[in-house]
Amino acid sequence: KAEVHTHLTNDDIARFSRQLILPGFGVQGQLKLKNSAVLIVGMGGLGCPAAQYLAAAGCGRLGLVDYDIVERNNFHRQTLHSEKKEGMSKVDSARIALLELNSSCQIKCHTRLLNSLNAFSVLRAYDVILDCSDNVPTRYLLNDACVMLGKPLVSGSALKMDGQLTVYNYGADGPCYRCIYPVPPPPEAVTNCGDGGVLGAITGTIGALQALEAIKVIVGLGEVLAGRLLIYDGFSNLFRNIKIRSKRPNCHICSAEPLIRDLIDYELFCGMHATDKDNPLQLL
Amino acid sequence: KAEVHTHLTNDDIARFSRQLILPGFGVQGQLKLKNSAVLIVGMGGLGCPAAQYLAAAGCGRLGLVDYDIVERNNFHRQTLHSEKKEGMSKVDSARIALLELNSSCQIKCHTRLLNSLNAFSVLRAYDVILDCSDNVPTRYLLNDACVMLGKPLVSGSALKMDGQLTVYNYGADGPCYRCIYPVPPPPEAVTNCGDGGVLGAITGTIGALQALEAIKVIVGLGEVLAGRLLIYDGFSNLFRNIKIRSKRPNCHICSAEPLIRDLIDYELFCGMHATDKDNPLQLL
Amino acid sequence: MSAKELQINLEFSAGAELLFGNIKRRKLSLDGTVKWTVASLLKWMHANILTERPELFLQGDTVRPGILVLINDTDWELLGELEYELQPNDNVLFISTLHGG
Amino acid sequence: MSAKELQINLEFSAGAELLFGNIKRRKLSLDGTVKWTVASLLKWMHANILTERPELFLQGDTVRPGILVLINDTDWELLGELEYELQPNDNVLFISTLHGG
Ligand SMILES: [Zn+2]
Ligand SMILES: [Zn+2]
Repeated sequence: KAEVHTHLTNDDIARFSRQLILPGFGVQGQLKLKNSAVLIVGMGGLGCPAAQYLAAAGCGRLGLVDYDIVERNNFHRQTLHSEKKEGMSKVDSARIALLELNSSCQIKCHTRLLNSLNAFSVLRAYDVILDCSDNVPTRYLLNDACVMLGKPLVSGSALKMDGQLTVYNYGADGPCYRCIYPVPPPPEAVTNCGDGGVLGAITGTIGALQALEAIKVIVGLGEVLAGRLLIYDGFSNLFRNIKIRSKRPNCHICSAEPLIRDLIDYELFCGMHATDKDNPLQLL
Repeated sequence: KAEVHTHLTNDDIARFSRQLILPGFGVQGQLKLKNSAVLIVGMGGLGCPAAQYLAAAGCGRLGLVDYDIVERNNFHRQTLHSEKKEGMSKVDSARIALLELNSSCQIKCHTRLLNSLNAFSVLRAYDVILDCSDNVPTRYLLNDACVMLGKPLVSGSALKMDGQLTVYNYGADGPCYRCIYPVPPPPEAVTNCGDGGVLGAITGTIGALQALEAIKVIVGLGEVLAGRLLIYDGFSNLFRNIKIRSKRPNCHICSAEPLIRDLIDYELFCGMHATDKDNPLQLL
Repeated sequence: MSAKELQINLEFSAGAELLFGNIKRRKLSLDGTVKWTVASLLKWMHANILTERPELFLQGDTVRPGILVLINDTDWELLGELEYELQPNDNVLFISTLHGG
Repeated sequence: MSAKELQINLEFSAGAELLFGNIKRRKLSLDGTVKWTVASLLKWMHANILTERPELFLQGDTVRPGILVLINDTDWELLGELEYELQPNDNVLFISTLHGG
């Protein structure tokens, strides 16, 4: 069990002075961050900036999940992975870069693909989960696990020059991913970043905003983006704030009487593999 | 004079594959980036992410301007500066970090405070200028120099949990900074990040968006944010797209018959020092 | 031009435009003498402007899973979904859900 | 409540709210029997809701340099500035310019 910090060091105060002085932040806000644990699922285009800004802001513990290794075609957007780290596991690469930014951040590496067997044991130790993943089954898995564990899920996504952001499972009325998307999309309608491409500045923007929402959740600052969807069109540089539904009364997972009471096989449910590299699951 | 690249290497194609395939980008877009030179003024909260995403995207030449050194209270938002580089000049620190991300990016360090005597010689070699500065005199200086040299100016700013972004001096009708702000604000109305604080995720978002707009300008992609102002309220996570005026017909600097034909003393004009560290200029 | 028209704006975002000739914004003038719901709009879109594989937009009578419908920037679920009756100058936005990172 | 009121929305952004009791959004009901311009609105704001140093908001009859005025998300310069006549449900937004990085 992690030590609970009850005060800031002089070094903390010097280091975070320009964040501490924000209205509604203060020493208490910084302490909450220092005592917080955030899990970031996916150390790609979204996970890199999200982790960077959480570590820099003084988040005490970060968990990083990714089974993949650093490849050359990651460099244009995954800015924690330097050229020298090609071939290294992404979580190890990210950990090295994050500790250079803030050596007092405790970073735990989960070098694995999340699935319904290991998700609870990985997620349980964290206060807030960031969905920086790149595929549909992982998004449903994270949602269901977060609902069952009662943890807020800061969900970002990006493709080409578009980005989307919202916070699921937050507050009394905040919907979950299944409230909005009860049925997974047909596999042939899903484009991944490998096939569709993506600009690094888009993932950078959405990832930084995910860090911001996580900080707001932890510190209790501002209006969290729950029940609202931010959509970004980088081609025109247009942001829109969309009001989405509250909890769906008959949601299979977050309603009072859920139909789903255990994690399921999400690859089967979605008919897709839990990676961004593959074609649809061959069901027969 | 810089070499003009007429083709991409196999390594370029492998590295940038997921950016190349974007509609409207392609090999020609990547070549334009490779042949481009971008100047980033200010290696602080905005300049760090902007430089990071420009280097990662394959911008051929980056110029970095900052006279300052890395301090402890920078770490929470200036994510190119690692702990070990405390005390180093910010441009040298940033250069090391950027070369680790993309060793083929040519990076020139301008370790100085820009002023009306040196601005032309520094700016002339670049195609696009990013205003990532932290004070009013530098914003007017960069604007006037960009207008006189005919270069687009991607202007970002941030304070507390707010951010603003626009592109000045772009296209036939695009306004300049003076079109919008003909008169500088009273010094007592200006809050800097030292006094007001700022969250790193806010500067991270605006800085990444500055990189995106620079890429769009260079590649000729999408609708550039000229004549429009993006305002961001991170407290509520609300973005707004504001239509601002076109060129002001009687603008002192960008109109057909400008009153100002040479750079002036911007500290005197604004009654403020060109740093974020000081009180108003003592005029008497 | 008919005496009575119902003007609405259609928008597509995050890839949904690729199914509609890659046009992100359209102004429609519909026959204003009849009542238009989102259900009848979807039928009209299928017949008139859907250029790519219809199964990537429609499933049965409604949009396929993974496409959000927003009317004046509000989730159509809050407004009656298919039964919502279109009003003059309504803005109907179709957003593809993104899954990449 | 008067028989005729002019309802408008005021908004403040990027620090301008600090001069107005730190409230970012207000609904105003103005006397609808007279004509209201932005000029008269500024006078009303000064008299009624400006809580901090007025010189950080006003200079002479207009807003001080460095504050942008947007009416329905459009620069007031495009709409006649001080002379613009307020319409029912107009949204008037005051933005402080940021200079930090
Ligand atoms: Zn639900
Ligand atoms: Zn001008």
